[in-house]
Order: sequence, then structure tokens, then C-alpha cells
Amino acid sequence: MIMMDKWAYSSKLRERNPYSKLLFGVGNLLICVLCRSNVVSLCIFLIMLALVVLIGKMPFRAYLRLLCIPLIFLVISTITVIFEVGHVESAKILVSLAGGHIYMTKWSLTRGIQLFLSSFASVTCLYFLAVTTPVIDMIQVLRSLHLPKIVIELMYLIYRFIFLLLETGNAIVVAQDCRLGYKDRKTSVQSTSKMAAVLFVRAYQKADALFCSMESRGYDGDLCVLSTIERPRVPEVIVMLAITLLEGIVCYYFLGNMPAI
Amino acid sequence: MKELKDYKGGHALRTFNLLDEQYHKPVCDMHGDTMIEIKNLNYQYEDGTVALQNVNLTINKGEKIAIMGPNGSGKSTLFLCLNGVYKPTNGSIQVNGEPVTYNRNGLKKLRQIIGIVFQNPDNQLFSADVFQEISFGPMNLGLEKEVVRERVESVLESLHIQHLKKRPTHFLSGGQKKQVAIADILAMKPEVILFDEPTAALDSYHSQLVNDLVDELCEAGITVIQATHDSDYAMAWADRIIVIQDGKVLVKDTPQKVFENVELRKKAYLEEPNVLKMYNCLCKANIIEQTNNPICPKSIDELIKGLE
Amino acid sequence: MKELKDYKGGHALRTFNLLDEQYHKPVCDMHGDTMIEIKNLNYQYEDGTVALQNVNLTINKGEKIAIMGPNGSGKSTLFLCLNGVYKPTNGSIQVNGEPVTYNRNGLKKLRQIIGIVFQNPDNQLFSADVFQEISFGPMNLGLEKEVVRERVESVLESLHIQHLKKRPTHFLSGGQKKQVAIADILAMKPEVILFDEPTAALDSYHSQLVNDLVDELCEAGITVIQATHDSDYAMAWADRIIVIQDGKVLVKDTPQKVFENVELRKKAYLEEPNVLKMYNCLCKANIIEQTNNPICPKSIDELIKGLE
Amino acid sequence: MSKRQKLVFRASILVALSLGIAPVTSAMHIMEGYLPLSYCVMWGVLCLPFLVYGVFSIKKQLKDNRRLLLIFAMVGAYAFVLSALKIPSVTGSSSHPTGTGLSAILFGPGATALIGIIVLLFQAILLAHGGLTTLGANTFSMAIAGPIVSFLIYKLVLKCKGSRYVAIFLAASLGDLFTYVVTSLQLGLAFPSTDGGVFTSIGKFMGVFAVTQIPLAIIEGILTVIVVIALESF
Repeated sequence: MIMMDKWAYSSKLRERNPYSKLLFGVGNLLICVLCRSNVVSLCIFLIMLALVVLIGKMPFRAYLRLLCIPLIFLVISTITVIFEVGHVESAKILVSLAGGHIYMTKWSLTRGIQLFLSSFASVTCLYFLAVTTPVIDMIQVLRSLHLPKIVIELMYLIYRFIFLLLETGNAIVVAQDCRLGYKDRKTSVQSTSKMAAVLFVRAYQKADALFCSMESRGYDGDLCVLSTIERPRVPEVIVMLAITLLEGIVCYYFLGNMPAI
Repeated sequence: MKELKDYKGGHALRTFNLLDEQYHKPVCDMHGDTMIEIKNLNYQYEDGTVALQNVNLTINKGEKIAIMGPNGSGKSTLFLCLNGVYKPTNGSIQVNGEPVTYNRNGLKKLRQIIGIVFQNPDNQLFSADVFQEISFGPMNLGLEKEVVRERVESVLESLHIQHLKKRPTHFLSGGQKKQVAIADILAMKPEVILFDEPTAALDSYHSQLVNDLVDELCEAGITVIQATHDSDYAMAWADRIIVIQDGKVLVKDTPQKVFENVELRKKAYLEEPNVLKMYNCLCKANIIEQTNNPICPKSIDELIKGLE
Repeated sequence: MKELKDYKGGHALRTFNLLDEQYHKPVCDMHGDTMIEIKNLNYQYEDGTVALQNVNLTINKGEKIAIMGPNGSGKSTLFLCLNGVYKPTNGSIQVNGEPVTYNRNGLKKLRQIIGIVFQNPDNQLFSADVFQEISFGPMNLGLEKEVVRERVESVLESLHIQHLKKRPTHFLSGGQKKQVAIADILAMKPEVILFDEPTAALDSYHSQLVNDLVDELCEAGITVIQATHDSDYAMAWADRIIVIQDGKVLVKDTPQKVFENVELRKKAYLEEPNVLKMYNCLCKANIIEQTNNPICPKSIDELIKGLE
Repeated sequence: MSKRQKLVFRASILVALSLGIAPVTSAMHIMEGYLPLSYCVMWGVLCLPFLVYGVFSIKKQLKDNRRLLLIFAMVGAYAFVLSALKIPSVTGSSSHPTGTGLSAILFGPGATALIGIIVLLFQAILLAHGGLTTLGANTFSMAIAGPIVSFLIYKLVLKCKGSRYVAIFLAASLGDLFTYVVTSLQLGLAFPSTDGGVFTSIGKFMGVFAVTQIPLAIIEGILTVIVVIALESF
């Protein structure tokens, strides 16, 4: 079970129009990335938290757990950005190595903190989308952007098949575990590769079976289905667009210290 | 499972308004006309395995047919032949008096008349959500979008699963998946529906639901062919039983005659239905009077009713 | 399926030589000792769904237990808790008088004692060929290669599937896959085997085979717990039936008492077994004399024998 | 498909898998909001020709064989699932073999890029691996650069009459390494050092990620070989 997917379907914001949600989420994301301002990041972080947890009714603990996922990457790369390697004598030297020094400067520290906060805020924007808008709705929005039909078809199919294979894969892992297949590292590697191999075989068999049943319903190369989503309600979309733009302008004029990028 | 509690109520009448429009002929009229005629059908897989051998069958309109036989005996192959997914190596299939043609139009026509509900819904449902899934068949028939929308809504209503409309397929339970798989086919308004072990792996609640649904379809005049392993069920439900083994039709006859045949039962690994056992025992013990042409009740329930 | 024709012959005695070595205590001795004791078991999924609530169960050595209840009622979760794949959120499980520990050694011990045969063999079999598949469990127990080889051979012989030894698993038929799935577990020589709907989606021939096998295991003194939807079968086979719904144990009692409870049957969607219907009918009609403490036969066959 | 076609197809799957499991770890997905917008756009634009070519290439292949649509989708789902499965105590905390390159040889780099970008999009939305603004950069490193290198190495080793398992191992582990090099490059370009400039920065990122990525690349190489051996026995 993929938890983000589950939260998206159980969110109180699920039924809101996907166009406006996407507009708002992506709009805020762009503001985060463009401004790189600590204050803006903090504000957006709080707005998204409020939307997802207070209005969307996602459990706070689950949300916290989600926030931990990108931490590994964030911490490692931010440390890399903050600390410099070289021969500069004037900087605040932390460690001296044979060939040079590892040091940080005020500028690199500021940049690191900015980067950390703004990335974290952008992640909350992504989460806002991910846990309030089911994937099916998102694909629907992409469809109305006139992406090539084949891309849309593939997205729908891959989304469905992910869960089909995930179920099989998980079941196989559990069955292996029941027979002590993950008792130590060596066994684990063997079990994992066997699982990967058999999952591939199963994927192939499933594709065959599904094709057969699709043919029996008259599939002849053109995958046509109807969807339930309603057209964007124009007023709602305009309101969301206005809010996002306003946010952007406020950030730009009052807080914006747009870095030269 | 709240939604389903309503189901067993007085809905039966309302349920097949969708189908009644189409099949407005009274049932009795239809019975007897030949729906499908299979002559000398042979099917051989690419690898040379012979899956069907000299199959001859006539299926009448509105008939209830159970196909029995061990796994791998050729039932699924027969279904896929009937639906035009497999092209027979030899022999011919006539549907509604016309031979099946294997060009695009011929197949489209065939698939509108005959639909298959596959055994494992996970091998049938390919769409991300229920509405899309059910709309696939009707869209392939080339109907207008509005017509398709209406059909899907109407099928959802008939099966009392409107609440599933926007549900993503992967959130459905096994029983719900089965219902959607059936809706898939009903939305194409076929005249014949082939069910491949529709209640396998379902719990008794959903099995009952599916069995009731099948009964309603039959009442609405649809020809239903079911592959099943359940002797009790086949005895109770079927007009005729076709026993297949190793790709050959062993026998096609009424349930009682099929199950009374001890040799056949042994050969095709058919269990004797409980009701038949009981009936024979009661006859022997002279609790039930035996006439010259004894007709066994169809189920234990019927037998009990008779005794009372 | 030639291989299986021999099976029904006089093999029963020979079949469990493999197991007899291990379980040399006579059956009667074992019955009555507590095998598994579950106290106040709760299990909650990550997303907060409560799958099991305050489950209290005692399972004795050598008992035959059927677990019934709709799909999604928590049967599979219970199985996975018993096997240590899921760690209970609350409550405790004692096996052979010792509480389960969830470290590496504790789990190893637990999984040697309790084995699960999963419902869908396609989700259990992952090796390329049958021999590899069956040897997986014993290998992980850390046995010598020679011992593993012997065990696999011996299990293959017991199930009369030696001829499948080198067959690739994905070329097996559904029934054969099930047999291999059972062999998987038998090769680990567990004291308790949990079967999750072992005959779902099998044809009647293989169902019979599996049922016979289960009976032999029980005779050999193994504690067997089966999840099933088949009332007739549960009535005939089980010592006790445990009914689960929405993660709670509704009742644990003898089959007759469970099925005589009309309210319970309705609530948990259990069908009334045919034999019970028939028995009650015959009692009413005064064909069978009713005593003060009527004991219903276990199956239609037994009932018929009684009548004769 | 005819019998022979099927055989060729199965064989090609084997070959594909051998280099296909381009091992990528979730730690190497550049997270949401980490790259400056101009770089996001740049990497996105760089992916475009591959994606457009991918659409044409897929359409062309589907014309010959409709069944391929489902196979394409299954390959995508397979790649995703391998990174999403909860596997108890395996190689390392965050190592998954992902099959984005699986289709490189089967269906060509174009089709792979297209399937890859869809998989990466789903990984961002469903698993929080990567992000929307960094989708272009991640696609370039994982769905375009890595698979192409794996593919070339595999062909090269075979041409030099190297053993197939060696070829698989090298393709898998070097493909992994190349993805990590490209990712470091992307990060280094975006965040140049104060004095050393871009190259120092790239070196820094490579140095830091080397700690996790080099052992993982080797483990993934071994894992891939075992998978292929297992798959061959089917």
C-alpha cells in the first residue's frame, strides 16, 4: 500500500477541483524556488501544513513521517553546499587536511540555510498536491493540456499496473519472509533477486492476460475510455490564480531578495 | 459492506430495467431459437497442444448452461473461441444463424453479442478507476459519448454500485472487483454472457450476490454459460450441463442425467450433488415414493420443501 | 493429471512416514495440550485501520480449526500475526507455552513451528523450479545440504509429485502449484499449518486431493487451522469453528452450535450447511428420532449412512 | 506474435534486464525545490528531444504490435514497484534496483526516456522520491544518461567477447555510477564553490555521495547478475 496515494483519496480536499489545486500547489512551488527567502519559505510551509492537516484532515503524525523522507538527501547535500574545500586562509577554518582545509563562509552558510528552508517548503507544496489530489485527477488535468494521447494512456496503465504488481511483489516478499527468506543479509540478497526475477515473469504474464481480456471487449488499438472529471469551474480557478499571483507579487516586493540565477 | 445489505431487498424488479429495454421479447418466445451453433470445432495452440477437439454444440437462446470439467480441460479456450479472441484451427461457429467472420467488423459484432467475465478480475480490470473501466467496452462499440455515459451510469445503478463510480480500481475489495468485472460486460449489452467460475475465491456473501445476479440475467432472457466446479450449484441452476475433458465434449445433458451417470462422474472427477445423494437415499428408504420417471429436486432446499 | 490417479489408492499409510518420524507421540496424548495461546491481540495497520481487536484464542495440539468470516474480516492478518510477519500492536501470543519474541532467533523458531500455505500459489512460489522452491525453507533453517535434499525428496514422494521435481514452477497447472505450495511448508516440518482457503479456485479433483492431504496431516498429529468459506466443508471437517468479523472473534464453538445460531449466520453471512438443513427437516418430519441432546451428523454422507 | 517473434522477444527481455536494472537509489533523486529554476528549465529542455523522439518511437512500435502497449506499461510499473517494495533488511537502507533502463535495449532510448519520466513523476507524487521542479534533471540522469551508458557498455563488452555475466555486471554497476556522476554534475553546476567554481563543487558532491554510491553500485551489479541468472532459469 502506498500511503501517499491513500491519503489523497481520504483527504477532505479530494473533491475540490484538481485544476485549482494544481494551480495553487505548482504556483507556490515556483514562488518557493524563485524567492529562496527564509520568511517566504516559512510562510508557505505553514500554509501547506494548515491546508493538509487542518482542512484536509490528514493525521499530523502521518504528515510528519512524510516530511522525514527527503531528509537524508537534504542533509547530505546541504552540508556539501555549506562546507568548502580549498586553501583559503581567511575563512573560518574547521578542519585542516594535508592538502587544504574544509571550511565554511558566512555566504555559504546563508546560502545553505536558504536552500534548506526553501527546499523543505517546496516539498510541502509537492505534498499538498500529492495528498489532496488523486493521481487519476492529475492525469486528467494533464490530458486537457493536450499532451500526446499515448503519454496519457501510458500514465493511466502504469498507475493501475503499479498496484497490481505491488500486491504480487509484497505477497511474494511476505511468503519468503515466512520461510525465513530474510534472516540475514546473504539470504536477503538472494531472496530479493529471486523476487525481482519472478515479478518480471508475472508482469509479463499479467500483460498477456490483460491484453486477452481487452481484446474480448473489442480493443483494436485505440484505448478509449471516458472519465468522470468535470470541467474546471472557471470562477474557482480564477480565484486560485489570483491568490497565487498575489502571493507572488507580495513576496517579490516586500520580502524578495531574488538571487541572481 | 453496507451498500450491499440493501441489495437483497426488493430491488430485483428494478434491477434490470436496463436490460429489459433491450430484451423486450417475453422469455418464452426466445427459448428454443438457436443462439450459438458450434460445428466440429478444433483449436490448436501455437506450440502444438490440442486444446479443443471436434466440439459440437448447440446453445439455444435464454438457456442456462454449466460447463464442467477439470482445470485445463479446454473451457477457457472454448470461451475465447466463442468470443473470437482465438480463431478456430478448424470447424465453424455460427452466432444467430450467421457464421462468425474474423475481420474487424465481424469481430466487433461478435463481441457485442458475446461477452466474457474472466475468472480473475485482476486479469480483466486495466483502468485506473471504475468509471473508465466500464466505459471501455461501450466506447469500443463506437457509441456516442453521451450514450456511453448513460450506459455506465445505468449499469452502476443496476448493480447498486454507484458509490464505486469514482473509486480507483486498486481500492476495490475482491468482491467489488468481481462486480465491476461483470458491469464491464453488462455495459456492452451482450446477448450471451460467459462466466468463468464467477464465484471462485469469493466469500459466501459475494458468491450469493453474484449467483443472484446471474439468475436475474437469465430471467431477463440473456443466455448464460458458466464454467463451474460446484456440482451442487450446477445441479440447482443449469438447464443443461456440458462436461468437457481433454478438449473433448464428453456429454451434454440435463444435470440429473449427467450426475446419475456414475462412470462419467468418475471419469471427469465430478462430485455427486448432495441433493441427488439424499434423494436416492430417501427413495431407497421408501420415504419418498418412487415413480417410473423420477425427477430429483434441484437443491436440498427444494427437497426439503417437497418433504414438508 | 495421470500422476494423481494413483493417489487415491492405498497410499495413505505410506504418505506420512516423513511426518511420523517427527510426531511419534500417539495422537491422543497430544490432544488437549495448549499449542497456541493468543491473549488480547490487537493489530493496527500503518494507516490506522484496525485489523484485529481483542482477539483471545486458545488452540490445542492436534486440533482441527476452521476460521470463517467474510473477506477482509482479519483472517489473513491473524495468520500473519501468528507467523510473526506482523508484530501485534498489543497483546501477546504464546506458542508451546513460550511467548513469541521478535528477534532473529525467536522468529526463526516461530516460523519453524508455524507454517502458512497462502491462498494464491502464484504469490507464494518464486523459484525457477520445483526442487529449488521446496528446498528454500529447509535451507533457511540452516540444515545440511544432504538433509535438505532428503527432506525435499521425501516430501515430493509423500505428495506423489516426484515427477514435478525438475519442472519450472510457471509451467505447473493451478492444482500442481497448490501441491508444491503445500510441499514448501511440509518440508520445514512445522507443528502447526495455517491454510488460507486451500481449495479456492481448484477443480473438484484437486480440491479432493488437498482435502485428503489435510486429513492425513491431522491424523499425523499436526495442528491445522484453515480459513474457509465452505460451510459444508467446515461442518464436516472442523473440531471447532472460529467466526471472525471486522477483526473481532464473534464466536468459537463446535460446528453444530455455530451453524445452529441463526442470528450469527445472518450476521457473518454464513450459509447453513446442507446436512444441518436436512437433519432438521428429517427430525421435524419424525423420520429421525429426536433425543434431548441431538447430534447432527457431520456430512450428508454420514447422514445417509445413519439412515441406512 | 509468431513463435519466432516470441522467442526473439523473450531473449531480448533477458538481455534488456541484464543491463536494464540500472541501479539507482532514492538518495540520488534530487529532491523537490533543490535546483534553481533556470537549471530546472534547462535540464527539462535537454530532455525534450529524447521525449519527443520517444513518443514517435513508441507510436511506431505500437503500430506493429498492439500488445506492446501493455508491456511498456508493465515495464514502467515494474521499475516503480522495485523501488517501492518494503523489503526487510536488504542490502542497504535505500538501495533499490530500478528498471528504468530495462527498456533501453528493448524499445530504444527514446521510449525508455518517456517511460522513465512517467515513472519518475509517479515516484515524486507517490513516494516523495525526487520532485516536480527537478523532474527534468532527474529524468536526464536516470532515464536518459544512465540507461544509454549501460546499453553502450553492455554492447561493448559483448563485442570484445567478454563473458555475458561480466557484461551485465559492468553495465549495471557502471550505469549506476554514471547516474551518480551526472547527478553530482547537476548539483555542482547549480551550486558552484565560492572560490573553486563549478569543478570543485562537482568534486565535492562526487566525494560525498561516493561513500554510499560506490558500494551500492557494486552491490547492485551483483544483484543484477543474480536476477538475470534467476530469470534465465525460468
